[in-house]
Amino acid sequence: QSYTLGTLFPMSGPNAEAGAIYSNAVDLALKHLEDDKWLKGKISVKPTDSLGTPQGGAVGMSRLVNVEKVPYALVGFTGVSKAAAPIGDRAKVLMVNGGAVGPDLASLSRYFWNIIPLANQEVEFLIPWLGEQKIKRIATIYVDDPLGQGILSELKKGLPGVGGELVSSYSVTPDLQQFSPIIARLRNDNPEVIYIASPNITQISHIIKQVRDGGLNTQLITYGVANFPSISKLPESDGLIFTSQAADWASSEPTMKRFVDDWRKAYGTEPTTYGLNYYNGALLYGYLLRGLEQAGKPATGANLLEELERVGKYSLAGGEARFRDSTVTTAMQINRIKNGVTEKIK
Amino acid sequence: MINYLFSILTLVTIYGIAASSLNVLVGYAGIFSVAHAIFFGIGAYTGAQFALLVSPDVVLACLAAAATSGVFSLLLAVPALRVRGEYFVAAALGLQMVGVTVFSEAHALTGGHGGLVGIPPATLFGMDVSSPGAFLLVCALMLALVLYAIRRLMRLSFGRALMSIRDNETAAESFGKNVPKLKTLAMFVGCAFAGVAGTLFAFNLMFVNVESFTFEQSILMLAMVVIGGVGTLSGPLIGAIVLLSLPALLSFIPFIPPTEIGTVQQFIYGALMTLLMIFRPSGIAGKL
Amino acid sequence: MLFLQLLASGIQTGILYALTAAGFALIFGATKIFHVAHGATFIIAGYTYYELHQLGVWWPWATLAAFATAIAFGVAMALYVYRPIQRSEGSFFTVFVAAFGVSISVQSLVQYFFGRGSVTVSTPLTMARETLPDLYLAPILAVSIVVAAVVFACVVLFLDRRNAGLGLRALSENPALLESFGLDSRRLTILAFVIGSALVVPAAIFTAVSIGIQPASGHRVMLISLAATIVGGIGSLRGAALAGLLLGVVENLVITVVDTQWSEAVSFLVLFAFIMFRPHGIFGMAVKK
Amino acid sequence: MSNVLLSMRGVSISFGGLAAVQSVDMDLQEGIVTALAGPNGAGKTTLFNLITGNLPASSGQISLRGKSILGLRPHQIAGMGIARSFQDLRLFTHMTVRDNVLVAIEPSSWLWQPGGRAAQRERMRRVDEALEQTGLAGMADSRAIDLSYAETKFLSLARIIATGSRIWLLDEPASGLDVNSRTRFISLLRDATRRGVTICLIEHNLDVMTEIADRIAFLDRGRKLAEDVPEKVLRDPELISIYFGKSR
Amino acid sequence: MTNVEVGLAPAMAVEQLAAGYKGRNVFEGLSLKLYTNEVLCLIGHNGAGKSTLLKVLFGLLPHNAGVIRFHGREIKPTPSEMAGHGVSYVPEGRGVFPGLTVKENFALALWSAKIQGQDAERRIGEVLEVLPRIKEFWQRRAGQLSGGQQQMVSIGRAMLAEPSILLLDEPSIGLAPKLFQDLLVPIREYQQKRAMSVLLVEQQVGEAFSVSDRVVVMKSGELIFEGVPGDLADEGKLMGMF
Ligand SMILES: Nc1ncnc2c1ncn2[C@@H]1O[C@H](COP(=O)(O)OP(=O)(O)OP(=O)(O)O)[C@@H](O)[C@H]1O
Ligand SMILES: Nc1ncnc2c1ncn2[C@@H]1O[C@H](COP(=O)(O)OP(=O)(O)OP(=O)(O)O)[C@@H](O)[C@H]1O
Ligand SMILES: [Mg+2]
Ligand SMILES: [Mg+2]
Repeated sequence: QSYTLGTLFPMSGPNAEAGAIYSNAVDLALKHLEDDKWLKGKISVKPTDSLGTPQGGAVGMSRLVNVEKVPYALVGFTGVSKAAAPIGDRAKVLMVNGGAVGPDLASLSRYFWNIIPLANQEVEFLIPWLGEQKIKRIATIYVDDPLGQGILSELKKGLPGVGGELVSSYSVTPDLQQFSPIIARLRNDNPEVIYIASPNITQISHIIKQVRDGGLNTQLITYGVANFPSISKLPESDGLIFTSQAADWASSEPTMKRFVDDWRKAYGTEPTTYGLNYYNGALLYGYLLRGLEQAGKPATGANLLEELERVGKYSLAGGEARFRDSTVTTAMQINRIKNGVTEKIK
Repeated sequence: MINYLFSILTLVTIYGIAASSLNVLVGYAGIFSVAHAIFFGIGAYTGAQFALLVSPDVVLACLAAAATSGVFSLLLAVPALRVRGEYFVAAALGLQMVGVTVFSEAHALTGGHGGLVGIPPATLFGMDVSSPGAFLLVCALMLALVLYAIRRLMRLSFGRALMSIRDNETAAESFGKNVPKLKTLAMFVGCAFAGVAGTLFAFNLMFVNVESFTFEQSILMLAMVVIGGVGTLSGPLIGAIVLLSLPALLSFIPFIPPTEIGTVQQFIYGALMTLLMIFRPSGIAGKL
Repeated sequence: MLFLQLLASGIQTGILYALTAAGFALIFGATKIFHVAHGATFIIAGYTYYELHQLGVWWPWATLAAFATAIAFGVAMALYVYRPIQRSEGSFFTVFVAAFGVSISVQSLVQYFFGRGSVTVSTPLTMARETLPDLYLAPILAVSIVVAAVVFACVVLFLDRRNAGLGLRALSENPALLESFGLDSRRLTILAFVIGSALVVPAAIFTAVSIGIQPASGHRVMLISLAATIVGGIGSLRGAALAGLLLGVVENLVITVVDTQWSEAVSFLVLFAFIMFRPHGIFGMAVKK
Repeated sequence: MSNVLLSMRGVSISFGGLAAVQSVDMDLQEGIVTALAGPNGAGKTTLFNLITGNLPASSGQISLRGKSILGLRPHQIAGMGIARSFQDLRLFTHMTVRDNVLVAIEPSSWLWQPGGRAAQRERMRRVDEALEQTGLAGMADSRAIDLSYAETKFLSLARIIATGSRIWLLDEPASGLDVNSRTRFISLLRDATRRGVTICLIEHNLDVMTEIADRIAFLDRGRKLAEDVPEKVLRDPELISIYFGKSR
Repeated sequence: MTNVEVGLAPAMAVEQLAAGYKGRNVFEGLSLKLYTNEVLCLIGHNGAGKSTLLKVLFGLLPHNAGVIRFHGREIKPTPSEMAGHGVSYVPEGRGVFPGLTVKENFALALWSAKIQGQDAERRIGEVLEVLPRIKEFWQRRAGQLSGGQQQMVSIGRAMLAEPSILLLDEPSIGLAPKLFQDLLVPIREYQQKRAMSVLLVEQQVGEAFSVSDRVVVMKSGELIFEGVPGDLADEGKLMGMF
């Protein structure tokens, strides 16, 4: 018996860094499943490059569905997910997203699930903390896409409730690299906090560096994307605060510990929540398959979905994950980067 | 497998239409447009909105899109009448860049970066044609129609007049050619066909957003025309086949480490583009 | 003050644009080759500097190495890509597509070997301080102004004094006739690529230092260079440099009046407007009928 | 005076400070060959450009059969029956010889074929005839860029013959031709005049001029200095000294 | 006839030369000598291969067989090398850079011949003496000049290098008859003064013969006649050769 797992990650182009991390996470999870002899059969990965674009996503998904005939696929990136979802839906392939956080991913299809809390959840969690810290003036630099819009509308909605105010918001194109004019204006706006909402990892690191170079020492805040090394390892990121799903790298919980230890060993870097999510995404597949094996059902997308909806909660790395309404609910936390190390502050 | 083949073939036909329509501008009229993705995009958005709001009938949506893209072609016709050659390339480039920004800001029409989702499955005279095979058939018919139309037009006086303008505008004028009118007309025809391709694209993906209409897309279409053979009927189609099947074929190469597949593919893709141009400068279908 | 601040950042951006645009303009002006792989030269120079810097090489050596790789790449393009195509009478677009293919390949090679993220060279030069009340300036601004001035002066002097400028202009008009004059059009082409490619090196290093570069940056470099070349007037080095500066300043100042997401598009609107109303650019000669 | 087809009165243009054509009066009479002679830079080509609408006259009047054509666009003027050739030929280099001629005679401003198949057949016949006359029938399918020098000259003439225009403006059509080709060329022009075509040609070659021209108009520094039958003009000592030299 | 000894050794000679385009030879087995201090007039029908021969001699076109000798020494010409040897070539058609001024066109020729400073001034002066009308449009863009004016500039610039061999391809095209005569006379004088060799390709046979020492006739890539101009005074005989 052998199973296939499709991945649809950007393996080239500006977001290829993400694709590489996601793939590593999947490899690690499959190795662990194998070491544990978890399944009767073996899972093999069918990687496809989504190029990070909708068209790439559609072509790649079509390939996964029609050539590789995978029943289960891990996807990432909002545009890619949106283009892939109808194809997977038609072919009844269970799709799991562990990277994109656009709020509109919650309702793409019955077969499309998010194993990552979406951005609005992160902002919801952040706002009370801002209130506690008595932070009043918030500015944001955002990309005008579903992610940015989601964050912006959550900020607008939530801030007044805790006595805060959105003093200014600057929308940028996703590939802008030069932020000095915006920084000049931000200095005039004099916010206490600048929230950065971009789907593009490279862009966020550009913003952080240029804000600091511009002599602006305002507190910067972003969402879970700061887990990527190219952001967290940036010297200018010192002091950066970001929300993310709860992930305690020092946890003694065995699944988590095994993930963290083996990640460090295998890749020589610190693990990230993205790695964690795709690790979990692959583990989830293993769990679902095991359920089907025990029930003697074939591994089809429809059966996998049924199994997921039936059980609804799994203990994955980082604790128990509940799956409802296409999305996972996990605990959240707020982190600060200090001397290149991420520490939990709430 | 067969469905995968269908999906690739569908893309080939769609890009075949787009590239052939670009060839009307580049190959016959000598208008060097690097903004074709914008018209492709206008067609895609129009088609998608038509399907969402009016009717999911492919043919009607294509007609609406063709008309819209055609009308917008005037945006490019204006500079085309004023400047030529590299200057026009730059004007088209400006339009391409501004167009992408407009696409991502006009939320009401385009859905911004989020794009338009939930495009209904295509129908044709009330029949559902959204299954891979049926849709491929529809696209292939469209392609045949477009190619036939282009072939006819280019064999008619219209095509010859365009080519004479391409070769020498002043001389064409002194043999009675109304250069502005002909160029505008060529632009209209080319862009309208691009609109048709855009609509099919939207129905095929059932999702459109601005990332499909970027400068890179314009270049891809241009590369199809040039690699296939500028000013030939079959060239753009050959170019579309080569450039679209290449990544698909490359993805079957076994020994590349999975994390580097994309990079290696891109490298080979770029290198092949260059090598083809060095060794077959007038394209695969072009005369040497 | 906001205005001055924006002006300063505009000049900083503008200088980068001016240098890359001047290189492109020189090559295009002289050889009529639409050198879209100019962006790749930029990336190669930037990464050479960055990698050597990471290895702890003293910056002048790293700079020299960046010059060497950039020039080598430019000349290789001229000899092994453009020349064969032009010899077989390939059209404008053949060159365009071939060069684009090279850009894609270079980008993926850099990704393969040096990673896909953005890299920056950290120096204290980029830290802005309050120079005047409410005006934050970084030393890099002064450095880049001086470097750009020196580089331009050298190039202009060289082109004028050695008659090379004249040769390049003649080359742009009719390389075959140049041969009839007994001049070697191949050598002049190479010269154009050498100077043009060298011009992007300071820009690449400044970008690596102040903004950070990534394999995909090449694209934008190429687009802006192209826009500036047209706005400045094809064939005019100083036009391209001035237009690059102008585009940088406009891009920065414009956000006082329009929403920020439009700031990049504004450069291209400027380009579009120029083509419509002053097609021969700032310094160019009238477009030939 | 017989039937004047094209008449110019006080036509002028200048480039910057240079008065390239200064208040020139000239008439082209039906069926008559007028040679336009004059030193280099006299303004001959410029005068053609003014007639065909490629350059805007700064003052003066140009009329065709009594109707003013000033300010019309080149393609409109061409449509009124004035055909021209260029000093640098300007062939449609990448089209075949046949298409070069065909495109010159097609009324082609719309997406459909004007006049249908019958009209097209008639046009093809005229094309073939023109190619036959100019001796290009054998290479109808080769591209213009592949022709030899003399052939390009003849093609440029074939385009004009086929249009059936009644007025031909030819800019140095025979320059660089060898003796044989020149003879053939002249006989083609003779045939045309016999059919009543009005020709104005710019020519430096005396043999050609004397053999074919009915009248010679002499231009210098933008001004018309003389216009008369060849015998008189060729004997004018002033013109000999500034233009013709010692040869005759 | 000052240099009789040198006069016997051809300045340039070709033996059994073959050359052409795209694998098709325009001529084969062509042999011709150009002596010092002579004007050799090369005539022939359109497409005979005259321009092709000049291009090969100046190194603009490679030859496929045979040898080219320069003062007895076998060479493989390239344009810059030929220019260095003191050979100047005036191409068929408009041999000027339209975007450059006349002055700049001249500067370019001087650069090619590596002539600078005082020397350059002197040579410009000499050429302007031969072609005084150039002064009228010295600062104008060559592209704005009339066809004939451009031709003058083209010839003028070729003479700047004080060539020992001048290759002229149909200089008469587009020139007024008087101007062409006016041009040939000083070229002839200049040639005799400096014992220069001139290879003149022309269709204006009458004018060309009046300044030529020797004539060769080319037909379809072959030399069918060699002699002195007087031999061909009879027009009928000439016509027969075409
Ligand atoms: N576009 C232009 N801009 C500026 N000056 C021009 C332009 N066209 C022509 N001239 C000038 O006008 C004058 C007349 O030029 P034209 O071409 O009419 O001469 P021509 O009589 O045809 O001479 P040729 O017999 O040498 O061809 C010349 O002095 C020329 O330099
Ligand atoms: N660039 C070229 N490519 C291909 N064939 C050419 C080329 N140039 C000339 N030919 C051909 O070579 C032959 C000789 O041409 P060449 O120009 O040498 O003739 P020519 O004697 O100078 O004639 P003319 O009096 O017309 O100038 C002709 O048949 C011509 O068609
Ligand atoms: Mg003229
Ligand atoms: Mg010749």
